[in-house]
Amino acid sequence: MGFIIGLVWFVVVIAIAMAAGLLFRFLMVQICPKGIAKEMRTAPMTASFGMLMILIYIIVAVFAPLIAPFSETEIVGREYDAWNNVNLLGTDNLGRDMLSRLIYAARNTVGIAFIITALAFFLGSILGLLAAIVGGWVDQALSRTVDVLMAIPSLIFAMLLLTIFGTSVVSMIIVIALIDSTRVFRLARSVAMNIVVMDYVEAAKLRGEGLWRLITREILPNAMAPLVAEFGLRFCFVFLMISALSFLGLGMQPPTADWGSMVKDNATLITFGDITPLLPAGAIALLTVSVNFVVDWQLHRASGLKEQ
Amino acid sequence: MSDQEILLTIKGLRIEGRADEEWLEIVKGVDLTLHKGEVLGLIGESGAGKSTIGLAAMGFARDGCRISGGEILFDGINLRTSSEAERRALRGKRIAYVAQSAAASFNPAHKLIDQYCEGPVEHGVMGRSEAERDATELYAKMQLPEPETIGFRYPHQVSGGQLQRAMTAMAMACRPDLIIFDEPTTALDVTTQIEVLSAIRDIVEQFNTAAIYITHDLAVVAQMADKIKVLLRGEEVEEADTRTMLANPSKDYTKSLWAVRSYARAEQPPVDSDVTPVVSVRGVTAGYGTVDVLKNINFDIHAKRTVAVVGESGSGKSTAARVITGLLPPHTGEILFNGTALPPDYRKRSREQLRQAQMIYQSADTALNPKLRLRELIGRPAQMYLGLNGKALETRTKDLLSLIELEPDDYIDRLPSELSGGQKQRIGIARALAAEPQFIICDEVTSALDQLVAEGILKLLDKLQSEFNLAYMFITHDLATVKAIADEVVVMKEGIVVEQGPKAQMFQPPHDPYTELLLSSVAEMDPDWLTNLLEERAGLTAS
Amino acid sequence: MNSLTGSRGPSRRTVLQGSAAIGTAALITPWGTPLRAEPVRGGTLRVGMAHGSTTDSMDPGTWDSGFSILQAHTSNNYLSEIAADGSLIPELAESWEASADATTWTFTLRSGVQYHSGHVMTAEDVIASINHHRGEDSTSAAAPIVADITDITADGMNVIFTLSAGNADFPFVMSDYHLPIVPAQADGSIDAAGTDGCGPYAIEEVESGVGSRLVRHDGYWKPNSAWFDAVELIVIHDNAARQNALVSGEVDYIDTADLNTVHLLERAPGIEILSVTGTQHYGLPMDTRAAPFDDINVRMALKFSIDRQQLVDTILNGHGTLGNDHPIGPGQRFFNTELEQREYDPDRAQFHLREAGLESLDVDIHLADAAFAGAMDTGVLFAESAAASGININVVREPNDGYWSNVWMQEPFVGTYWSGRPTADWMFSTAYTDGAPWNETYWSHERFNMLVTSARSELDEDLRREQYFEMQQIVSDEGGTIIPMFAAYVGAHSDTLARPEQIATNWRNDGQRIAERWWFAT
Amino acid sequence: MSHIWMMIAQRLALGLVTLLVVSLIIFLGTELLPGDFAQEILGQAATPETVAALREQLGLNDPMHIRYVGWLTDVLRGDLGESLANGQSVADLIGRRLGNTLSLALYAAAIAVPLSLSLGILAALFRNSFFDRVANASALTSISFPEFFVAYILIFWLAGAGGPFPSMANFRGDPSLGDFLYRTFLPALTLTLVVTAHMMRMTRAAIINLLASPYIEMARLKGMKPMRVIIRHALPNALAPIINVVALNLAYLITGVVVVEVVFVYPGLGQLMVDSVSARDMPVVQGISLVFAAAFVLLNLTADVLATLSNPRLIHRR
Repeated sequence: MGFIIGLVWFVVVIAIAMAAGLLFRFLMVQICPKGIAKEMRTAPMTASFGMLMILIYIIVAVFAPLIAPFSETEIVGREYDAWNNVNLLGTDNLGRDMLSRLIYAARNTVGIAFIITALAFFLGSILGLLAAIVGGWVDQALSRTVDVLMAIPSLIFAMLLLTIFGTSVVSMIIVIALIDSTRVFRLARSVAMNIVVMDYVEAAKLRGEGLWRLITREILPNAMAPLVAEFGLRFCFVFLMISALSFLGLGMQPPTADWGSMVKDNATLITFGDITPLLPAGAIALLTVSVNFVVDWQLHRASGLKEQ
Repeated sequence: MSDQEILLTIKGLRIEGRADEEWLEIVKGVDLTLHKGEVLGLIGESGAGKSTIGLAAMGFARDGCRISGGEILFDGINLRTSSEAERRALRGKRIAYVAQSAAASFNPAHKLIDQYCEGPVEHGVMGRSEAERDATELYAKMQLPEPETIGFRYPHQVSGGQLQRAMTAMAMACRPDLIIFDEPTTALDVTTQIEVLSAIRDIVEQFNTAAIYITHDLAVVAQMADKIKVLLRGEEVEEADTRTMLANPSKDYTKSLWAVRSYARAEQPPVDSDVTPVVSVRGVTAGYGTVDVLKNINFDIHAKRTVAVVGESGSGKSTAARVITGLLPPHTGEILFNGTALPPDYRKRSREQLRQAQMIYQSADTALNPKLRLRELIGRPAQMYLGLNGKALETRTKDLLSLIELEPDDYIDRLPSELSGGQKQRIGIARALAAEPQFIICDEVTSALDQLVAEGILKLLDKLQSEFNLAYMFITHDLATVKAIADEVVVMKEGIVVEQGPKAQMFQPPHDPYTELLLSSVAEMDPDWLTNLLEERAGLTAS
Repeated sequence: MNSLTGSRGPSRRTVLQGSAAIGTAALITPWGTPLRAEPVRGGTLRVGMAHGSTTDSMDPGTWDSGFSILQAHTSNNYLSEIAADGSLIPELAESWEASADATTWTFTLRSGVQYHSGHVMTAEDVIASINHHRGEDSTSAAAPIVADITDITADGMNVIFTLSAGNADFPFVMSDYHLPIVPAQADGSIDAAGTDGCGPYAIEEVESGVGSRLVRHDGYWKPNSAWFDAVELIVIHDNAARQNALVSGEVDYIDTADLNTVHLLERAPGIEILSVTGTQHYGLPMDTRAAPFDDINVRMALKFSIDRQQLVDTILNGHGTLGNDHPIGPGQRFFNTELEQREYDPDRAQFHLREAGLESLDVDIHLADAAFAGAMDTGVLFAESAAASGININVVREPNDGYWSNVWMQEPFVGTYWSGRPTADWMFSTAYTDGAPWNETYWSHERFNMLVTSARSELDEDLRREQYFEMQQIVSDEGGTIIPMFAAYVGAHSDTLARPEQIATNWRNDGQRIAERWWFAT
Repeated sequence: MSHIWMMIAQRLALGLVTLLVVSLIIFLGTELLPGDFAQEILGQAATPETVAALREQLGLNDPMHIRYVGWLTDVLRGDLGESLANGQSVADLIGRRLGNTLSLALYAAAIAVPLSLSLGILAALFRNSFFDRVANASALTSISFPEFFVAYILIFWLAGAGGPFPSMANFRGDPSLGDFLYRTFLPALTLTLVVTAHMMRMTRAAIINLLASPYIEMARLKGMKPMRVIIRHALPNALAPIINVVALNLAYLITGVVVVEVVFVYPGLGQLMVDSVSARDMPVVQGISLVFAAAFVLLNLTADVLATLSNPRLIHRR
């Protein structure tokens, strides 16, 4: 019986999601300038839904103080209050409003994850492209360094570095970005390897173009598709990394709300059948799925496969 | 032939292709009838829809295409209404396909024999061991070397011409009633092309297989087809039997196709021996690692002159270009530019030296950065070398677009993907011109283009040469192109110059034997040319 | 050889010992009547342990984790034992006697006590066991507590300790978990990697950080104890995993329940919570040498701006009592009952702030959950409540890893926990007197230091009480540590497990003697 | 084939250099950690005297480079040293745990690899169908939950009160295979959920990437069934990226599972590593780092060799 109810819920949720995606696409097609509207029309349902969700996350993150009923750190009730009229999603282990914390966490988590991923990509792809285009000992040195860094398990490496440099937001951003950038480097280099052999890169070299221009104008634009796809996944892995670090006692500085730590702080509740910790975990999952739906669509477009 | 039984009937065939979100008609009501054992040549330029029609004859539409109207009857079976499973049962068994590039169409992961046997075994025509025996037989018929063992090689271990023949053998595996040949020899060197053509012709005749032979090369289709259908933008222009068509084309478009090969630029007066050549290649030996790909090459290129470097793949002609541009520093020898030696490595060359020598590539698809707009593609060299900016740069960019006969305001903000093949190649030319060089290397610039388009490019290059006093080095494997544009010819084989001199002298006997082979292998618009040539060569070897 | 019942119980001749009650059981028994039944022998007790590291070793000088300590009490005996009622009773000693100035202590050993290996305990074993921690190059964590011993000699079954200064509480020291009695080797040392002991259970196998299995010692001398056939200690770091193991019946007892969810665990069928408040307390020490904490008014302002009740309710989920900024628990012998309980009072906090000449105050507090469970949350709540009096507390999260070496006693404002000491003297001289090794506030108070020394050798009970009361007053008003709460030891067990009426409060796991004192209900 | 042996030899040599550098980085990193073994092991109970005595006893007062070189020479002689904490041989300590770690990794891989490959192939076959999207979304959802959270949910459903599986994966001595599989089912399932998505998506992408190839069109024009086209024609050519991502995930299963070990009370290397780092037990930290790095290097090498072997162009040179 529970299974059937679950199935019905599943179908209902999927249907609502699809409807929302369709409606969003329709609206975007109406609102947007012609060029974008044309692209929007090609978006499959999943991608429309993903874009809608990302938009909602951005709005929530930007306008968090306006949307949240309480402040991020204010203690408004007793700990672990059930869902009620005042605290719609109950309170957390210190009696702070769960809904407000979730909303503020959107800002912190998405913001920091974005900065980390962006930094990792900046570092990783620039160096990866550099290695591919210059080749020779530069490539060897960079590649071997990355091999070495990748041979150290990332979580343990992160723990080591964070313990050395402290767990401030800045050092967390730098450490995770650094570790992530090795993965980006590998991808960027292998993608760029296929591009540097193209005639237009040769032409640019023969023209006497500098390295910076070769990287930014000739190679990077053509390596964007796989990098963007990787960005989608990496972006989400950052949440998990923060969450795992938080599990090991090295996460975000309190009382800052972030989803990873919120999952960790409330996780034990799940063993008593309380679904509260599902909320931050679900928030991460929904964003992951949404981002990757959009990325998949973009990849599909870039791949040139025409079938639908 | 028409007294024979009808094998394939296509009526009012319409096929649509998706571009962005719209469906555009790419085949607009084509009719076609093919009898058993008959060979139909489908001819047209790119975009004519010939491959699409060929595939539709198998009831197949590529991803992003759909058959939207008309009727396809194969031996009484309606391929439009039959199920996918029924069509699948026909493919490979009764209708086979030979693709343009055998190198790409053979699965690199499996041995030839495995790919050969797959069809007969999966279709239940014969068992594996029987199929293997059969393969050996067909390989022998296709004049493949070592027919017993060649099947146990992987595709990359076999040369292009051999692969194309193995693919034809594979198509024959189930003894189909119909084979679609989709430009089977386009990717091959001229000398190889002859072997493949003759093998295909023999086997089709032997098994009395009907065939649709798709090509853009008139001379080739003339050798193979019983009748020819000319297509233009998805519509039929005319159809007639081969001899009639060659002798008496009725439509203007067909005539214009026939006329392409007539272009030849005016004879240039010989250069005075005391004039310093723009580029001078002196005793260059070069290669990768310890292997020499070029061996002691010498030639000069003068202003307002075109030197054509001719050879088949692997002859070293592209390597020569890489040496001149400085991408591949030579082991020995040097490159003189207006009498002074250039640094062997391009990274050591000054910006001025780089500016003076420009290059146009064979494939505009890979030579133009697909993410940059024409404004930047063409404008960048002008900005870099001549320091133009802002308004001046825009004016110059537009001038260049006008020079290559593209409407500046319409095109300046386009991406390469928004251009046709010929237009892309023109952008390549404009980019070279933007640097205001003295010397341009043209690497197979017309080989990927349709003949009419190619002619346009050649004419444009010719015009620009006289306008800007350019020296051209023209790398090509196509002797027709040589005839059209060269002043001097350098014939290369395996890294050695076998013959060089003024064009007139090159096309007059006596030739070097290799030059002779090259020249004689160029297909002619005579239906009997292949037969005669083969007989002639057979006679030569016999005597 | 376990027929030594005659010597059980306190010896009336010993000084001070008889009245050494340090606490009464503060049992939370929601189910009403305590469990009681005739103990029966049998079964394997499986214990889920929250703390245990792969770096744990068998060397008593390194014992530190909950695992090591429980295993120590399960496989070893000590000279003295703190009974369930908090009194000090002899264990391997039959009795002890002090000289008048309390500088020389003579312990008379129980005879015929057998080790798991079959050897019989001798005075040399005692000397070797204690000497293991002494000496210039001692690496033992117990080195400071035996530092006062200047000499140990044996006289038949008597062992005579000579101290550098009088200590009325010395027998308490001999119950310290670092000081088990183990066999001496020929050269007078002990085997630091050995597992032999004379406790109720013998170690069968042990893997650091994973767990161990102990089987009943047949020759155990203590009658009516050690009811289980075997004991398994299993290290389960993760709170949820530990509770799951208990709920799903994979362990019978867990030594630490997650305070966040203990109210949910309590509702689980067949699970009982064991919560005892004793000497364990959490503190927020300030470096009294460093500005602004060198100003007593700043310290007072901070003490008034913490909401103790909220912390007990939230951080401890109700399992604890309010602290009064001194380390002596309400159950302890010399607890100052006259001292007023300090409450959350933003106005008084502001008053003290102004006294210090400040309008507002910005301070960093460096915390990690390694300091105590809920330390981070404590910091957050503190910051919230202090904001009302214009005090901005910035909570800095430090890595758990290395907290005790890099943050504690390094940063000026941190978190700490003390499992407490059985005597007030021990506690004060460990962490509050000038020059004490762990004086975490670097606090120096002349009168207080004088009082500690004089009370230590004071034999008059009333005088002693008076002095300890004053010491508590001084620490509370002038000391550098905010002690907002005494935390209960909260464990949980399956209702198949039966326990005695009285549970020891001096430590968790029934004074770490669960394996000796509990049994399976039938 | 000789060039493959050359490649293996070359890569092994490079791998040794990698191990050396990793050990140096870990050594320096652990040195940079505030506090040393003596302080950490004594913890709150440390006094300056005992810390000094312990340092003296364990030779921690020697300069950094002398300790590193000493350690290195021992390792080159095949001796990983002894744990500072309890004097046990590092080789023994690691050996026991490594067995556990490898068994669990193998177990998880045995479920995850076939599962993700099949799902990836099916998703490629039915691309853009409802099945594809649901498989994709579920896989993404499963990787976007933190590992420990997945573990808790599985425990809640499948263990705990009335659940068929134990919530702890610890065992004593040598369990029978069946018992092992039963007790470690939940951790293996957790890990499966964590790694499946990545491998599945890569399989799907690698296959779809090839579907525009002329030889795929050729296979379809030979009348081959869609399943055969994917399995026989696309898959063999998509193996290299798939093998790579499988290797990456296997490496993760060996080196990255500390969180799962903690939740399921499974005595693996990860927990030992974390404990040893926090105690600054250098020989153990170094030993495990070497094992982890070696696992990574070897798996990558294996992947590259397999990828080479899967490509006839690389084994059968012209």
